[in-house]
Amino acid sequence: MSDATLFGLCGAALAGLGLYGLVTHPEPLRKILAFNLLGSGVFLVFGFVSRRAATAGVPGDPVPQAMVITAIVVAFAATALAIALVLRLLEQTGRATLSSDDPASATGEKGNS
Amino acid sequence: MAFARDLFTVLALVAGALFFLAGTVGLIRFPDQLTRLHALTKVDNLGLGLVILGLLPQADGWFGAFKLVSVWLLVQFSGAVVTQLIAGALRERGPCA
Amino acid sequence: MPDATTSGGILLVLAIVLPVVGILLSLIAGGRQVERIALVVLPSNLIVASAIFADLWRSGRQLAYIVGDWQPPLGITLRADGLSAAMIVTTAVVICVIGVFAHADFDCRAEPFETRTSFVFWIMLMAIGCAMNLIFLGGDLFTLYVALELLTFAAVPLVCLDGRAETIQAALRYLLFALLGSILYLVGTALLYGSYATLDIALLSQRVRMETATLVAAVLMTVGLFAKTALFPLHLWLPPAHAGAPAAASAVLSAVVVKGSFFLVVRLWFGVMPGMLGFAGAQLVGVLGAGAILFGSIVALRQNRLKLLIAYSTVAQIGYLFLMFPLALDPVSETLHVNGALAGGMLLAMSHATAKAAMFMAAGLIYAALGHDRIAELGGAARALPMTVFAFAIGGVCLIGLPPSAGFLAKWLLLEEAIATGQWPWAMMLLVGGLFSGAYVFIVVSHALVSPQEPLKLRAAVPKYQEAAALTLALVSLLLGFVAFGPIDVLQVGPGAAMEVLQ
Amino acid sequence: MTIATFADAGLVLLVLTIGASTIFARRAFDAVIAFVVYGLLLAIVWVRLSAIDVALTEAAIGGGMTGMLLLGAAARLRAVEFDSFAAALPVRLCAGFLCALAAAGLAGALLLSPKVVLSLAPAVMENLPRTGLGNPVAGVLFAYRALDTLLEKVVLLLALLGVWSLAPNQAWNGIPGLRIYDQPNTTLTFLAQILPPVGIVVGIYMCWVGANEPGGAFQGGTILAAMWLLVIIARLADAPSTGNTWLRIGLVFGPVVFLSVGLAGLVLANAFLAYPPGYAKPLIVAIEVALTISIAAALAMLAAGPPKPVQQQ
Repeated sequence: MSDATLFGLCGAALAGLGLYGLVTHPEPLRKILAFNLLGSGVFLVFGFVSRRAATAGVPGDPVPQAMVITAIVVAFAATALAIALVLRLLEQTGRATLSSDDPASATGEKGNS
Repeated sequence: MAFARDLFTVLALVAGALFFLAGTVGLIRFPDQLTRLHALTKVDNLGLGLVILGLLPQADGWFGAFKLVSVWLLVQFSGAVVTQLIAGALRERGPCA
Repeated sequence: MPDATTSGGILLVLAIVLPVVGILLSLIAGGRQVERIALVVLPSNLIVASAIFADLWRSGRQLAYIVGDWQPPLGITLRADGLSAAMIVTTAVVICVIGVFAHADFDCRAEPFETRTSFVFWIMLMAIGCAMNLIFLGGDLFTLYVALELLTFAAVPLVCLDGRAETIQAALRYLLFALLGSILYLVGTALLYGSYATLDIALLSQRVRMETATLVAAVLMTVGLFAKTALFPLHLWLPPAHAGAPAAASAVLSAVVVKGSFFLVVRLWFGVMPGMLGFAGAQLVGVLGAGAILFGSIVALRQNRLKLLIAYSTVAQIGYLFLMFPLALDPVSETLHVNGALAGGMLLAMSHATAKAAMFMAAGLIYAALGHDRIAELGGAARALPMTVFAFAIGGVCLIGLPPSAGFLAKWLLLEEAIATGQWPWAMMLLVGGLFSGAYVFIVVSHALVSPQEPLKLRAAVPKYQEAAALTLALVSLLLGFVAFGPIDVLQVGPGAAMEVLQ
Repeated sequence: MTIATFADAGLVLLVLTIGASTIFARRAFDAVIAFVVYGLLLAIVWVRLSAIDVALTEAAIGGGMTGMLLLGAAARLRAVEFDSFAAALPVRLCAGFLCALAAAGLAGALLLSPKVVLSLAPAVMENLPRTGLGNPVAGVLFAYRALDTLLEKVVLLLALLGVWSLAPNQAWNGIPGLRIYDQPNTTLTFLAQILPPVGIVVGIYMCWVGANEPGGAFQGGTILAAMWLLVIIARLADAPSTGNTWLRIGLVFGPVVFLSVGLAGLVLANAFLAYPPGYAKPLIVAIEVALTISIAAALAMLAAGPPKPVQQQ
């Protein structure tokens, strides 16, 4: 197994872990953390793609690397926005949950059941 | 000559790694925060110092060596400050368990 | 055959650069100038969009522009085919009219200093215009990822513009869904790049083969885009987000933003891998669409607040858009092909964009005038705000799909295809969905037509131009049914032209 | 099997363990600490994948800046008792199964990907002389896929505007509330006096070498942003008001230069975002310098959060 494959599989596992955290954690901060884990796993898949293309003289395909740099910056921006939302929610309500106690979505859920 | 240089590097890196190991054991095993901090600073100081020292002969010219030493100095500096800050925060919170 | 920049190609660059210039300029010029900048940028955007459409219609060939003179696969190409041209014009019209409507709520010159809501609203409106144009024109899957992120970051702040706690919660939930969607899309692009060393749509469609990696990529990307489009059962974020936003923002979110990720689903399956979906996949997408129609409609019927009813109706209407997948599948070759179903689906998207924007605007006006939007207490609204209720009703007619609206034509095209391929369940679904839409529109309009026991006291006067804006979009949606013979031609011509380029 | 493979396997195990602990840690604060460590380890993984540019970005943004943001949030949220109603066991099992399925699908896709490896690396290297750059990643970011990079800057600005939009109405154009210490802390002040000169030199160096070696506007900008935040946190200088003209100009400076060069390409070269032959490298370096300023401002302001109402003291 090449090093690229090893890290690629690691990325797949991390993505799975992150996905699990994003889906099951009720706490928004933990969801944001999980999203970052999921993101870094996906970036490692790009790393796998880049490294697999290594030939003599070129350590890897630079195109996926450039894409990962773009995506890391976007993920940071997303994290900053999400955290700002969580903290604003905390400021206003004294708690930070996604559980719907607001009338808007509560009506929706009632209609569902 | 090349062999002596590599040997020096290997020895210094192994010694540095030993300090890291000791520091990590200390971080996990020591009873309270202050002694743990103590263990950590030793790692930063000596462990990293030995690693850098070992890498110096392999450095890419003078500029490379300068960058390596700068890394060590920066880690020293920020390590010292952060340790201070953590210790200060511990003291504010009262006697630690 | 390598791509080449076509004669009208520079229009494609303009469509993306113009809003970007507007955004950058707004940040420097400061809040009091923002609306003025937007009111220059949005109509210019409409002109550019119309020029793209006209060029395409005249020449019958797709437009292309090679950015930076770097040929794909190394560089990025912008392309406009029939689908993009039709969608880009619709979007530009809707955003433009929303801009007119929003003047009342986000007047930058009403205060002596920059205000938060107007500054953010106008910049985000331009950003949504930019992101949608990029989604329609982008010829590279990673560029489209950037476009999706642009759309997300422009849309989320609009959800919680008024700063109430429940809207912030809705925005957070929306953001998390959207981020999950983009990251799933992104991993798909990684896998596709790994297999074919290009993300250019035209090149990919030539190279793509039935393989594990490609299949996994396609599934992940599609699920991600479904989450962003709020297709049942990934719709949970939509109703609170769309119903809680200010009226102009709700209109742009519900009418425009969800179409972005929907369009990418269409691009992916019709443009990149038409042979991959297969019979089972197409049926599954159709089932999800049907689930959305049933669920969205039934829940909409049980709402007692107007904005929530409209938001749930969006959930249902999104389901409709996906019914075209089983109907566009050629039963023999099991390939998605360009037929009446695709034209019908896209026409439905255009019709929904205009009608839904009109309905949210009308709901916003009713809310502003009455001080509430409880459906049971709407009595007298029709007398007080005749133009607004009329706009709502016409929008409803388009959703139901009564002639001569665009909705009717779109459903007719879909129905024709369903009958031609003998897919009776989907034909039934189309009719049932229409009945449901009829029911919830009827509930609202009948309440609005009732005379109240005591004369209705209006809380605030509603500017006539706002009512006119809502009515304009409703009429556009209605009239789309008459002029649609034009756009339908282009819809058919465009992808055909795209095919020529591929061969 | 070489020693390097064993070391890589160990690294992967470590990354997976720490990654898992960010998900399964009991307290959010512990999870965030684990995440910061995870970010640094990930940078090593990227070095092992020979993607030094990505390693620098990951260490600076993924680990450093994101870690700082998350730590700040976790510290504020620690005061709130979170009524922990974790999902029921069957739900978690079901979710776990589906996520494992997704991960397995992804892993399968990686393992079964075509044996013949296609890549753009040769094309990138072949065309690199036309850009005058020595760093292929910079070539992709600023020449071949310049449109993506330009628009991503717009994404960053929109995200910042989104963060600002969460301020209360009366606080609009106020000062971002990055208050950690009530009183200036002498130790921190000392750090904030000594470190920034060094950091600024390193940041500029990073940006400068980016044309030919790993580094560039993102990495350099992040270091500059970190230095600015340090000065703000140590209260040596206040954050600027979000309406500050210089701040606004700094934020759009990079994208404006980028866009102007791109539009000039319509006239001077033969396409949007094309560079006139022979002038590609100086233009790209100019764009990188301008972007470094904008990225530094945007990242620092993103981390500083929305403006706060003025407090009467």
